[in-house]
Amino acid sequence: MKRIYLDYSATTPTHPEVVKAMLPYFTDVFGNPSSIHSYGQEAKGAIEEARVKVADLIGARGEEIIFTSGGTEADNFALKGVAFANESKGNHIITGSIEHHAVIETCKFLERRGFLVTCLPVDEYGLIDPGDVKKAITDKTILISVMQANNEMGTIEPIAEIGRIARDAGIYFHTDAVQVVGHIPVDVNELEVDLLSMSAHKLYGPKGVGALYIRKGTKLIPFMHGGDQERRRRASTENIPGIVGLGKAVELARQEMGEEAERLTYLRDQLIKGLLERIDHTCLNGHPLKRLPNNVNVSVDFVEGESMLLNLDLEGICASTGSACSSSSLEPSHVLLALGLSPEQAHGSLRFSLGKWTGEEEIERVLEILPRIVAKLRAMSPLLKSH
Amino acid sequence: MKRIYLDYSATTPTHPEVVKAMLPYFTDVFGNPSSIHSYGQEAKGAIEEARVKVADLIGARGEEIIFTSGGTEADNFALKGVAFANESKGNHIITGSIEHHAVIETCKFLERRGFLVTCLPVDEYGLIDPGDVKKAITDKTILISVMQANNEMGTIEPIAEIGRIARDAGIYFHTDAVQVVGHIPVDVNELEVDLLSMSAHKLYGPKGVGALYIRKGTKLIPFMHGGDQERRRRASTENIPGIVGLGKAVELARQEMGEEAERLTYLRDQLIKGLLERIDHTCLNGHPLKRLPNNVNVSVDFVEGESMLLNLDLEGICASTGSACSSSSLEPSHVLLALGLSPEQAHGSLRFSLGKWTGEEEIERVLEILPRIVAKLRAMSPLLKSH
Amino acid sequence: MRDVWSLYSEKVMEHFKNPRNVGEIENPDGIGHVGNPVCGDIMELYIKVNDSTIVDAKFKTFGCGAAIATSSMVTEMVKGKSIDEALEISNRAVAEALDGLPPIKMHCSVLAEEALKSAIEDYLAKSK
Amino acid sequence: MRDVWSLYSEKVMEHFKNPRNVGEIENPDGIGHVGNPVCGDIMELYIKVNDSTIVDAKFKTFGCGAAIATSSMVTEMVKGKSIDEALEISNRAVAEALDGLPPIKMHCSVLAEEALKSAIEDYLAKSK
Ligand SMILES: Cc1ncc(COP(=O)(O)O)c(C=O)c1O
Ligand SMILES: Cc1ncc(COP(=O)(O)O)c(C=O)c1O
Repeated sequence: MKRIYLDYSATTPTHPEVVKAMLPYFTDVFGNPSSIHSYGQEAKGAIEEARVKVADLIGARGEEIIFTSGGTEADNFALKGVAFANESKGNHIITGSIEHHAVIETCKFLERRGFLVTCLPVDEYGLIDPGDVKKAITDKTILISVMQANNEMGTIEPIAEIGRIARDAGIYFHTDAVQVVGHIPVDVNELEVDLLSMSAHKLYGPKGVGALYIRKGTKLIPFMHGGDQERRRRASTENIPGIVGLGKAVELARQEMGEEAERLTYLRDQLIKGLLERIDHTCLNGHPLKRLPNNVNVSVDFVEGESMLLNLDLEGICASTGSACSSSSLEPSHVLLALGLSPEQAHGSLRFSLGKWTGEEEIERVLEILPRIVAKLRAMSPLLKSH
Repeated sequence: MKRIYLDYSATTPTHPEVVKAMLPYFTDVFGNPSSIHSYGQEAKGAIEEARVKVADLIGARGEEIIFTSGGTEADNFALKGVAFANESKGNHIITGSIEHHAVIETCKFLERRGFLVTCLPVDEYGLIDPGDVKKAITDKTILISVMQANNEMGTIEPIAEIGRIARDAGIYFHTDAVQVVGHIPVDVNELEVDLLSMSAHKLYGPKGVGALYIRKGTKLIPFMHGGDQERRRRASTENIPGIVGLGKAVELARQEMGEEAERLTYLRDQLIKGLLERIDHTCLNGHPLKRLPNNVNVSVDFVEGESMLLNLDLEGICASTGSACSSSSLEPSHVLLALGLSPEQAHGSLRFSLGKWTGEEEIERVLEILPRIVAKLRAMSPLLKSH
Repeated sequence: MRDVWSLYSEKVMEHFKNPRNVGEIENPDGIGHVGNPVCGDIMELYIKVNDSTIVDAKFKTFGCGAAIATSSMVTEMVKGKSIDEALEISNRAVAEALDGLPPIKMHCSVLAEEALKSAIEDYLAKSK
Repeated sequence: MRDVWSLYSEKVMEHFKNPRNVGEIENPDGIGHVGNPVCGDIMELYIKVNDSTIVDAKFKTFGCGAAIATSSMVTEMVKGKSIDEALEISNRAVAEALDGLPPIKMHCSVLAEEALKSAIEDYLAKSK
């Protein structure tokens, strides 16, 4: 059975050309970039090339890009780095209620260390109101962090508007753009952000590498303490193959992004339309238009997400759910609850995220199979009769 | 010109078999281990296999191994994790003066956040006196961190003795074993350590991945905040190829370690003996016997390290120096100064670190070339006549 | 290649794919209704009792793979048992009959036990 | 393939490999001695002056590649210059003559300038 992967937002396969670009850096050009001998200097050259590629993609300068071990580290670095460096100015941080756990948990850590966090609500589509951000600002506010697009239901936030508010108030502004970079155009100057997180494995690069954009002049302390790497902003021997891989992934994304976003938007809308037509009592989560080109998230009433996922997997289709039956907390997705969904609806959510190797055939197959699965599960649902 | 790499302590090339083991995990088994579908579960299986291999190598249990992005993260995690989790018990940390920057800088960060750090001296060989550790303990001490072997001059510390003292006093004990794991046997129970750092790229694994051993029951908070990965101890999508690579590297190390350590010890002693014989006014840094099998560190009077390194590099030989002429601080190695060397001697140090692809031929070539380089540089040294 | 089988045992997947005793019993002698939507698992268990022996059992479940499999298993286990014997069925027994559950899913077996107990209590209360 | 050339310019490496004017001048008219062992760079610069013109210059240097190259370059630059012209030689000029230095190494060019100034001062003090 041919498997159909529709979980590109969780992680993407590494592009074969990216792997090819990385390979020499494992065994041949393997030096430590901090070494002054030739092995080291070759490695350093490769890193600097990748840095410029990443910077170019988002309208930044090379020196403003610091490589990290992924999106989570970039988020931790941005938030803790700014918070600890600007304590004398204030202790207040503003963020949203649908952020990734990397931001939420970091905020909780900072709260335990004396910071004050305001968590802004979102509307039914998951949109933050820039007006709310403005109202939340106090003279103690040192940082605003709002994600550019949500990983679960794909809503794209009004970052440029928030950026302008932050700029006017002289407050640092961070955005988690992990789901966006490489998929749709991102420009740090248009968005007026000071810090921006990205992660290679969401754009056909390798896992375990990411980057934080840090606008020149931004005051922040390191998160990873140690040696003098990355202009003393991030210690640890550089993951050269990973960084080269990110550089290559960014290069490919740049070439393909425009066409690919269009192609995926079409497929996305086909899938959404098909699902809503063929399965009754189903609704789309997230904004219908201000939405990542590859994200489909629906709630199917009366059935639970994991049981749909397992059935899909048995048919070779890989997707994900906001049901947290398999997580240790048992609570359904905080994102879907923030949109106002009931716990049952949140547990009954499915995310299909599309990518490079998704075509019409894959969409057709989901539309053929999911209705059957839902019918089977609804037949055993105790929720159905009560409606 | 065939290049001779003698900087294995800075980083090792990734073993071709390790690269081979990693490859399928980029493009085929690429799922996110948090996903319940088959792609995710396959990836999860690979991680758990690697975890057991790493645990086995150091006498630990799989659940006690948490994968990180390298040695620096493992050190940051251990120190910050224990410090922030045990503040209510005390705020005192004991460490040594020759630790890696990953430990030193993390301690400095913790000092700025209200912790008290005692930095113990070492003797002329770089050895910490366990008696000093005992004396430094107060009722506020929550953590002792002493590296197992020094990366610059190879001295192996009396970890088991310190471990016993820590255990008796009920204080957590961390060791940075980045230079040791995979090279000589390490057993966390013999050493009585609670936390132990390692890094894959020091043992022919890939850069950007490492691990922290955390003894069961150890109270520490996460360093990388976010998702529920790694039993909620370390967030971020797992670097599956990297982790698989570390597992493979550990597997190879286990098979080859015994013989390889013997072979390298022989070559090491040949190189030390040859250098001291052929170049006058030269001394060995570090302990002559309690020493990593692959470390040679000498100070050559009257000449500066970088200028020796560049000349060696021009002859195709890659080594390193404790001279920090090329670092931003300009201060020579804190490790060599802690041994009691003068700044000139520290600036005149060279480290040759041997490895898998080092043979007698390479040693011979260094012994042939370095004396010529030293003679040339001494001829232009203003320090020579004054002696 | 591994697949979902590595999350769940073969037995769990078998019961998940082909759950036994799905549905409701008309005029049941006892109904158990447990779970809550926040946790994402809701079970309804129906029993038919004859002469203190459970002669039939059926279920309806909203929940994950483990919730469906434990519902299926517990209804199988209970059929033909006396009320007293049925009360002895523990969540561990259900999990074991399924060749084990992932630790994170043990709460599903607890739910199955509770659903059974609740159905029996309902029966006992009605038959008083 | 890149190599150390990527750290230093070709010109720096050329002067490092074949430094000009190494050594001491017997009975020099001026000696400059600058630097300190903590920073790892010590330069000694000797000049021979005739009729207010520097007719010869030599150096001895303990230091990194850049320190050796700047010493070599500054002694080259100074030869044939008048004292006044020599005093105009800035560290930037030395670095530029070497096709630049990495930012972290600019202090070596400062040292070279200082060594020259100090040798000239020594000459001026002596010739007073
Ligand atoms: C929006 C968002 N932020 C952060 C992350 C974390 O990235 P990583 O897994 O590379 O640490 C992810 C994905 O996991 C994400 O989707
Ligand atoms: C003793 C020691 N600790 C920590 C580190 C840091 O490891 P990494 O470069 O993997 O972060 C190193 C090497 O760089 C080391 O030698």
